Amino acid sequence: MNEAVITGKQIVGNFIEFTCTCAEVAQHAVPGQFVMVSVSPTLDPFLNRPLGILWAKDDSFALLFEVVGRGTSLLACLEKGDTLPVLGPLGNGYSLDASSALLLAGGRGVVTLHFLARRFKELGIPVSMLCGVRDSSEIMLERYIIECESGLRLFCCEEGVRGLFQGTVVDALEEYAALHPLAPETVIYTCGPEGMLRELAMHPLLEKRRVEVSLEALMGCGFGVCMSCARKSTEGYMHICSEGPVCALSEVTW
Amino acid sequence: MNEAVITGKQIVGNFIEFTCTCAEVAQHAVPGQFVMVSVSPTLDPFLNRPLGILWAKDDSFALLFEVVGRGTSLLACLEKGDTLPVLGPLGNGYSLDASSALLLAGGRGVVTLHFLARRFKELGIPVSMLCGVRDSSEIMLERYIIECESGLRLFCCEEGVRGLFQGTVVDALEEYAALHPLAPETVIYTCGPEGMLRELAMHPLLEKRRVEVSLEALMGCGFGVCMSCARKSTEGYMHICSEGPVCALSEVTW
Amino acid sequence: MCSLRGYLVNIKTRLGTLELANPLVLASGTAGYGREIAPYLDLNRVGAITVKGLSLFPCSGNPPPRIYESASGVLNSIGLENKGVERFIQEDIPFLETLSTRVFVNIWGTDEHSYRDGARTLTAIERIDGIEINVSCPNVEKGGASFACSLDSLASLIGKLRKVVTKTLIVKLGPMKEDIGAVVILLEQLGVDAVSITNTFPALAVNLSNERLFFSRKTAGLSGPAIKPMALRMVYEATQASSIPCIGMGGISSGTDAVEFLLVGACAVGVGTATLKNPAAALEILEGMQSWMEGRGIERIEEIIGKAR
Amino acid sequence: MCSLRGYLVNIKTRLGTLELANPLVLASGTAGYGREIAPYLDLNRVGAITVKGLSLFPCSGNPPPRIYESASGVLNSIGLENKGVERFIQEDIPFLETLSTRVFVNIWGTDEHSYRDGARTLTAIERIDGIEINVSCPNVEKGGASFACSLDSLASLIGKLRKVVTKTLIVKLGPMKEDIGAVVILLEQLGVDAVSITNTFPALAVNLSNERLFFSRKTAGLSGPAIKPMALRMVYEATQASSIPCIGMGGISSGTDAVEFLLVGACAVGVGTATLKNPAAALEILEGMQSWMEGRGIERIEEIIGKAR
Ligand SMILES: Cc1cc2nc3c(=O)[nH]c(=O)nc-3n(C[C@H](O)[C@H](O)[C@H](O)COP(=O)(O)OP(=O)(O)OC[C@H]3O[C@@H](n4cnc5c(N)ncnc54)[C@H](O)[C@@H]3O)c2cc1C
Ligand SMILES: Cc1cc2nc3c(=O)[nH]c(=O)nc-3n(C[C@H](O)[C@H](O)[C@H](O)COP(=O)(O)OP(=O)(O)OC[C@H]3O[C@@H](n4cnc5c(N)ncnc54)[C@H](O)[C@@H]3O)c2cc1C
Ligand SMILES: Cc1cc2nc3c(=O)[nH]c(=O)nc-3n(C[C@H](O)[C@H](O)[C@H](O)COP(=O)(O)O)c2cc1C
Ligand SMILES: Cc1cc2nc3c(=O)[nH]c(=O)nc-3n(C[C@H](O)[C@H](O)[C@H](O)COP(=O)(O)O)c2cc1C
Ligand code: FES
Ligand code: FES
Repeated sequence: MNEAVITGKQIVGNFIEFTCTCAEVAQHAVPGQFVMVSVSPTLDPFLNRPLGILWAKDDSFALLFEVVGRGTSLLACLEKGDTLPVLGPLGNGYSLDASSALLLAGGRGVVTLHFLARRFKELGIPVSMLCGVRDSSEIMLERYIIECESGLRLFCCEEGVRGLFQGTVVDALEEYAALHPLAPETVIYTCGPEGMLRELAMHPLLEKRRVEVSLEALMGCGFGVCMSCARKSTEGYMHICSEGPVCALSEVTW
Repeated sequence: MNEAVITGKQIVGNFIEFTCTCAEVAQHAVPGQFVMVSVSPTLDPFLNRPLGILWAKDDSFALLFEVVGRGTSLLACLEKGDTLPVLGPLGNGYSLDASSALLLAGGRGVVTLHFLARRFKELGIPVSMLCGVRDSSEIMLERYIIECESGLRLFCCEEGVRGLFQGTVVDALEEYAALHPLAPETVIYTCGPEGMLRELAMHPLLEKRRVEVSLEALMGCGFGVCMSCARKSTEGYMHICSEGPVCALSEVTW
Repeated sequence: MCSLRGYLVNIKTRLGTLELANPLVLASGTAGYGREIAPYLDLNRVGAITVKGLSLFPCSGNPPPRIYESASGVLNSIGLENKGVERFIQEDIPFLETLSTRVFVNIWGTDEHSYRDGARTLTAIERIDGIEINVSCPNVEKGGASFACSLDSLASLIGKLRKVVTKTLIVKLGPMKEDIGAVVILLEQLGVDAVSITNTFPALAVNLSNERLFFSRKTAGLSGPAIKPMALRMVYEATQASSIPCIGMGGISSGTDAVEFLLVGACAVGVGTATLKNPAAALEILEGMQSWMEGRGIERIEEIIGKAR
Repeated sequence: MCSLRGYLVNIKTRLGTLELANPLVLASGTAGYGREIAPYLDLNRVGAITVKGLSLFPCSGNPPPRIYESASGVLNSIGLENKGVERFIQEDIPFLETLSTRVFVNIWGTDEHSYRDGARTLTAIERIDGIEINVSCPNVEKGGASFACSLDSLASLIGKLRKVVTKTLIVKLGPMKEDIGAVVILLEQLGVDAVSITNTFPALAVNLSNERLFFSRKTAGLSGPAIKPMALRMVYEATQASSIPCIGMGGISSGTDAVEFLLVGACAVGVGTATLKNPAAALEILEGMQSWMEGRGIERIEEIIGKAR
């Protein structure tokens, strides 16, 4: 475990963003990877929690997490200056060899795609980003969409919110593709709730395309020793922490 | 449980002093009583910890505790502004009907005797206070000796420290009694480590005198339901939380 | 508003023929004889109180230390200290008579006779609604644990007690050698009205400062949140095997913990160690349980009892 | 300085004739096959590594979800997923051959034959120092748990395995119906070299969001700090009943936890769930244990093994 020091805390609706200093994590992190975070110094809750890396630069990195249960509630109590034991970066990241990229984020799926978009921008690769949220309580996530020169950015919300496209990411994708047919070489990257991923997996627009997805699973260790994070794939079970979290959408079975 | 708000924190060597606001506790507390303090918002450690009341006034009270284990270490992390769930005041206090009093404190035993001395001072009852500590790491406890007009105050340390009486509280008591024979009506109040209490219980100077002692025991509940805090007494087992913590020294068996 | 909403959910429950206003039961050994906890908790608001395990004659219990804290749990070796049936009747029944809540008396003995004599005396007290037989205390040499060692000795004891107990008869089980399903089937056949599952788990602590065992009786009983997953399994298996009403307990410290026990088949829930931390825990758990049910639109508690299969 | 001081305490220990450089053993199922944990922990610094439970043929394990967190504990229902003996030998033995630490292989089968065939193949591999027989996994239908149900079936299985296993033979026990003292006496008589105590405890979790049982196989195994007091009791009773060497485990997460297991009679200690939280946990526990011993002026680990009585 490494000790990360929290250097910034921002409350973003029901999400918390921490900026942390920890060279070991920051210098090795690539988009799509995650860290295992210790949520309590006591023996309860015992296990670490997996959180995607929002960005990493020099000796710093950031996390953005939704407060959903015991562990994330405890994390939310930490303040600037506190130390956060973390293990990572873990798992494999998105591949960066696209010549143009379309990023489809649902809810907290924006975390790792934000990092990916930043990296593509640095690399000069054209990237478009569509991000969708369920309701108005999550519209602050809009700030994590990266503006790229050539690409489109679109934020949508299933609930009607003035000024926002109303619908899911899949709806937005359809609309977008109708106007700007997807170039054959565009690689799709996606991360989001199961329902959305499943819909994308069946979607004619993505058929026969290279689509990379970042998956979630309940995790025991996060580094490949416990086999807790199994998920059905085309070749039996895959282990999300070590064989993922990023994999080809075509490998996933539903 | 009541919610006390920490309004002041002071680090006193290996001890921490918290000033708290909580009318329910403060307004009912009498010297010798204690509170059960929740040390963690998680399920571990589960039980509350008993801590004596250092003083109480209006809506405020104070605690002074030694950091010795898991629970007190967690408590020590709390800061001004945090809330502390407490139950109390609990147990019976010292009797206040003395016409003159001699207080003998050993180590953290000073906590409840500090409160008692304050009360006696308010009541205009002459009080002398002898307090002893093991070594120089505890000499900051001297500040908890109350200066009374007519009474003596003496702080001693078993380890040689310049300017301090060298010896135990019992040594100091002997020295003191040699110079100022104890008036027959003087009531003795004591609180401290087992060894010291045991020595006092056998001491000829205290024979046939009214001596009140405040005892410690491992506690489950602190309010009389679990029978964890049993201690041998002249009448079988007594329960320190409900039949104590203050009792007559003569009731205790060793 | 909270309490008003509370009334929307019907939380009455039954143990055989006995109705409880709500499923929250104070477990034995953590609520004293009732009077001790009364200043901190309105006893009329819980479904039932179970008093500290009584024996025919007073028992002084084990020498201290009697309690040790483990990860999310507590080990106790109280040794069933109690004032005995007679003093309880004299000193505590008058107070209990002022209450409207259900009163269960937990009893134990060293042999069949002492169990039977204690039960006979207590069943004659009108105020007492149920008698809970502790056959599972790990903390005394002959605290009944032996009765749970074989189905035969258990059947013999409980058969005799069923004859003398005219009140609701509850048998309190703990971890046993025998298969829990077989045990509850037997108890149902013997006419027992309900079972309480579970008592504490046999455990041990070390005193690092003197490098010896912490408790003078070596082993002690583990309770608290640590044991909840094991208790849930036992309740599930017992209620799968028979339809005997079950008071589920073991580590309940929140409203959702209570809901979990109901979902696996308990029709009432006991709160023990959580009361040590917070004397009003049972009421907070009750409120938490109710608001969980309200949030789900559940109207009657029976809708969730045994639903998780 | 810390590591220099470390050498003052002699922490070598033995399991029968097998010497371990120190008593810290990575428990089965929480260290993968060795390669997975190697980037995070110097395997040459622990006393031994036990690899994930292997069966003769690969096993895909249970459907997810496979893990649930309880108070200070973890429930797992991995279902003994593993790559099978053959692939293990091909893929992992080469890596394990680069290590100097002891290697134990944990195995399980569905019947005596599959246990025996697995054991026979593995005992032929030079790099393997010990074979640990899992007769206590609660997570598979026929995961050997049935073998621990009666002394007869256990004796039959272990008797056969003792004949084929030429390496150190370890039997891994969990909570059982049989008295643990009787079991270890039997195992000693059968010539078993050591026992590992304990495996996980049968437990259950509820999924509140769909009001169903959380695991598809219903029950799962509880591990982690929550079970430590029960594991200590089992190790104490086993080492009181016989002199068979014992690897004590169950909830160890600190140096003093390890010391407690040694004090009650274990001569080595296993670290399981704590490794999930911190892959280097075993080494931190080792250091904590050593500094506790140094602080007490203990020179050899044997001075404390079994001292707490
Ligand atoms: C590789 C990976 C990356 C992730 N990145 C992020 C991120 O960047 N930001 C973010 O907000 N969340 C992320 N998650 C989800 C996050 O790990 C869970 O929300 C968190 O562990 C919940 O902890 P808790 O103690 O608050 O919830 P609990 O009280 O444990 O459970 C509350 C709810 O969260 C679900 N949950 C618990 N653990 C996980 C888990 N490991 N994965 C998914 N759901 C879980 C439970 O099923 C339950 O419904 C990621 C998960 C994975 C596997
Ligand atoms: C009525 C009463 C009043 C007290 N007042 C004070 C006070 O004003 N200031 C203060 O510093 N301490 C006081 N104590 C002692 C205090 O309760 C313990 O130091 C504290 O509970 C230790 O908690 P822990 O989790 O840090 O230690 P643990 O990790 O639980 O144990 C560390 C050590 O402390 C001892 N200990 C644990 N619990 C108790 C206990 N209930 N009583 C005595 N020793 C214990 C253990 O035996 C062990 O040696 C009082 C105790 C009682 C019973
Ligand atoms: C301090 C203490 C004393 C107990 N005394 C008794 C008792 O006298 N009789 C009994 O049947 N159970 C007794 N128990 C067991 C509890 O009633 C309960 O079955 C067990 O603790 C599990 O529930 P919990 O985890 O909610 O405490 C006692 C438990 C504790 C912690
Ligand atoms: C995720 C996980 C997988 C496990 N797999 C095995 C296994 O394959 N074989 C086995 O004998 N024990 C297995 N165990 C049990 C552990 O080896 C250990 O006996 C138990 O967890 C208690 O120790 P702990 O509390 O330190 O984890 C597993 C435990 C966990 C948590
Ligand atoms: S979480 Fe342990 S192997 Fe993936
Ligand atoms: S601590 Fe529970 S009765 Fe005293």
